[in-house]
Amino acid sequence: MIEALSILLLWLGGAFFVIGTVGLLRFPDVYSRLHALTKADTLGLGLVILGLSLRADQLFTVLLMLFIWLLVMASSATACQLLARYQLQSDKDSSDGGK
Amino acid sequence: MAASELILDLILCLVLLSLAVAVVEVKRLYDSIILFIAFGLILSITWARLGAPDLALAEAAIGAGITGVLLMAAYANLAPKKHLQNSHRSWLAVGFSLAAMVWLVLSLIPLADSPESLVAVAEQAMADSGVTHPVTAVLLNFRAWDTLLELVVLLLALLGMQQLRLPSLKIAYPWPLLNAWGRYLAPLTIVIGGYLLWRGSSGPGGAFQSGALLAAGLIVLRLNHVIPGLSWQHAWLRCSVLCGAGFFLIIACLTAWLGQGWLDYPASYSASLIFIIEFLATISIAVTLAWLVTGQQEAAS
Amino acid sequence: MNAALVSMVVPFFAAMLVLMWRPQQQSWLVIVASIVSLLAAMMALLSVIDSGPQSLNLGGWESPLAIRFQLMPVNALLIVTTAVIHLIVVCFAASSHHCQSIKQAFWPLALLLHGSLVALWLSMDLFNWYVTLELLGLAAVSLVTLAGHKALRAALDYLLLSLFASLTYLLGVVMLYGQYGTLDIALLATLTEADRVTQTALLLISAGLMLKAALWPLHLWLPAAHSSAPTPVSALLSALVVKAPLFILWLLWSRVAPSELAVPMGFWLALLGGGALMIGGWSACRTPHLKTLVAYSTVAQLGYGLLALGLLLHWQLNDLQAALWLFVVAHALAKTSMFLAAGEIQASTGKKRLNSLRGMTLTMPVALFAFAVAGGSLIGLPPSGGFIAKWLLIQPMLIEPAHWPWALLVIIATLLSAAYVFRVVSQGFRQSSVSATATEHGKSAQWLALLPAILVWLMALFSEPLLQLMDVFSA
Amino acid sequence: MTLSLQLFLASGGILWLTGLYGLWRNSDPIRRIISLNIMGSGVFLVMVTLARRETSTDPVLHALVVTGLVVAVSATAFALRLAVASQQEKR
Repeated sequence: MIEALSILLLWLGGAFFVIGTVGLLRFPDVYSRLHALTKADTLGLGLVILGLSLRADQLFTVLLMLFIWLLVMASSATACQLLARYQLQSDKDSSDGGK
Repeated sequence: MAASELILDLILCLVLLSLAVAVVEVKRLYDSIILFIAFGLILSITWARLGAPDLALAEAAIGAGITGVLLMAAYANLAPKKHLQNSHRSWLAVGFSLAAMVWLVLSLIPLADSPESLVAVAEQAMADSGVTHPVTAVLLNFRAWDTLLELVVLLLALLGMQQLRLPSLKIAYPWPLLNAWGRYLAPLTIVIGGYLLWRGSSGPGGAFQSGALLAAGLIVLRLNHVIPGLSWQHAWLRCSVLCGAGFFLIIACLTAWLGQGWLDYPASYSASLIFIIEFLATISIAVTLAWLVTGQQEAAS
Repeated sequence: MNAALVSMVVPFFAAMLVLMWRPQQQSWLVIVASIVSLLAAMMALLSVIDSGPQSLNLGGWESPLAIRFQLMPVNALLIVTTAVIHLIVVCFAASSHHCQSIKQAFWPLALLLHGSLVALWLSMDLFNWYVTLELLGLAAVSLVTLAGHKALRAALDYLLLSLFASLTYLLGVVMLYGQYGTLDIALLATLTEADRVTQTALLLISAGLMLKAALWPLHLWLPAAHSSAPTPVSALLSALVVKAPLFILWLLWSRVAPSELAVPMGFWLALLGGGALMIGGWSACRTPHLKTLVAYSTVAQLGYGLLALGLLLHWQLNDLQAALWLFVVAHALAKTSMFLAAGEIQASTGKKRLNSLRGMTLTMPVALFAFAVAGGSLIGLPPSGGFIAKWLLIQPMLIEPAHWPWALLVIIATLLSAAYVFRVVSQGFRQSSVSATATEHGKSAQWLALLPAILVWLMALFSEPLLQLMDVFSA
Repeated sequence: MTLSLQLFLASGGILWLTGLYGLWRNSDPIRRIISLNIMGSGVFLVMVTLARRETSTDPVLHALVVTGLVVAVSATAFALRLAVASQQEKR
């Protein structure tokens, strides 16, 4: 039962990664691409880690993986913000330059 | 099982090779840099796949991380119009490479079946090495001389960079979010770096991985203007750059003078000696790498 | 052995001391360190003469695991040569008024270069050589960049080629390790067989080393890098740094390579050496710039080394080892003298071109004399060190009529080197309409430039013990 | 097992050559430095693969790769600085 659940979660996580990548490739502008990427990846990684936690035999491993997830979430959120702001800035600059 | 593993290996190799070809073939320099960073990450997965966790750590931190930052910094420092365009694809070069490929691959393939190595000798010597992780034992005991010289290589790269007298990296004022995250991240790198260093004696990890991680922490702090630019004027900075190689060299001389021979640690002290050397080497590596990335702060400012 | 270790460690420590402490007068510290290192090197040489080759396993581990140092007559001689040349060059840099601007960064880099060279001569381990070669490469490039903006392009090309060569070398080393499971030269010598992997590995290693040693036709980076470097640096690079890969190449082919591979390879190496002699000599006769001329002469003279190495392998004649290493030592001393003299002349006239030498017999007689004396050894005039080496090389060629074409090659090369040396000297004797500014200062620098040239002629006086030393080795 | 080892060995060789080709093909110094890094990765791949031929991995080769990586990153850092300095000079 647990085994099946874990496999399901892993598959789901993988699917989110694939969807995020498709979004990265298909969406038209930086903002929506970032949206697709960070959302899907955070969720995908979370699902994968959940799936792996079900298989772990030590609590320490689970905690370690949770910690990794937190780190990745925080840094991807920061990176996403930075990229979006940079894009906003350069959009503004180019429209100012146009006028 | 074997077939699925082979398919995984095949995919890894194909991804690696196509990324490498893309890196050298792609038109824009910027794309090339990004692809190279991706290449480094795939390579680090390959190391993990080939049973080399030490290298996976080192590659992710040094190969993809620090090299990526270095490339980006160099890209930012160059005037955009100065990027030379690729010359025309030379079919001569392609033809030569293909011919050389056949020759080289044919000479490499037989190596898979001739398992000549130092595994047995190294395993025998492990008991007297003072550590339980074989890679650390090789790096800091069996072939410690290589490691010492490698610290000198790092020092030389720093000296060479310094006297180019380049203007140091211009760093934009960071956004508050990055600033805040950086302040959390830096202590974390110290904790994780310390953990990696401590673990090096018994498992994957050690001075280089830990040093690279700490260097990353220093770079983040520098980008956030938390620490000032590094300058050769400060005695403690000079000290931290030199302490790894210097202490190592002193130990080497002391063992030759008082002990049994050059770099022959006395058996009862070898564990603690190795740890001290690793600790100092970590500091040197971290500061030197961070310095190499952020550049020299001129004394005049 | 311990003396050799001291000779290696002292420069490293002195470099760190200079970097850490940053004294105002660094030159004295560096000169003292060089003297100590030279004394230690001489003691090492004496101990080799007394008690024969010595071996040391670093860290006290068993042989295949440990890195091994070995002190033989050849590398003891090289360690002494390195120390002598470093001492002369640092004294020159301290006394020459034209070297003021480069000083601060020069001292630690020169010391690190010295230590790395000794480390390379002592080591007998393929991978350790990779690290020392990288050290040499980085130190050499940093030293070249001391010349300022105009040298950066040449320095970058030098660095990239040097890194490329290191990686080529490393791939070959890895293949040898994969095949035989050891990195030690002596152990490999007992194991190697003439199979495909070994052949490819040796070819890759040789290609890398030849590129680093600027052996023709892989020499294209050398003239630019060596001629644009500051004068003391040019002397160090031309005299010592390019010899390091040659040393490894020699050990590799004469010890490790099975004779089935070494004999045919020797022929090709000798042929390349001949090419270097011709093309290098010809380019030296054609170039309009003084320092470039000296740099091309290095390309040509390295051809002698390669010729001696190639013929040694091809004919399996161990006598030629003496010729090879005497060439290297004689060339190192002579080239130091030439570069220092040329650099001093160029700096005081402020012109790079050869025709600015007119009237130099009056204004800078000592420097020009040094150039001529050193040139005499390069040509091989008796009784100089260059003459002995050339005599040793040409002897086996003359014995057998089938070898006469090689002798002819050497004679043509001698004429070419005579041509480019006289090209410089004759300019100095020409009358000059504009009298160059006679400078009183810099006398000591000129005499220092003369010193190695005198040493190379003194080598002839000591030819007997030197040859005995080499015999000890080949026996 | 042997088959996948051969695969990795061949890939290492090809990576090395790809780097060589990139060095030949590109004239921009930064791209040449990247090509050199790819060459280095090829050599390291051969080394790590060779370390795996026996049941227990060869620590000596792994240690050599760590050394090689650090040497590579130092040289890359210096080369990049030099490239920037030499191009700034042209302006």
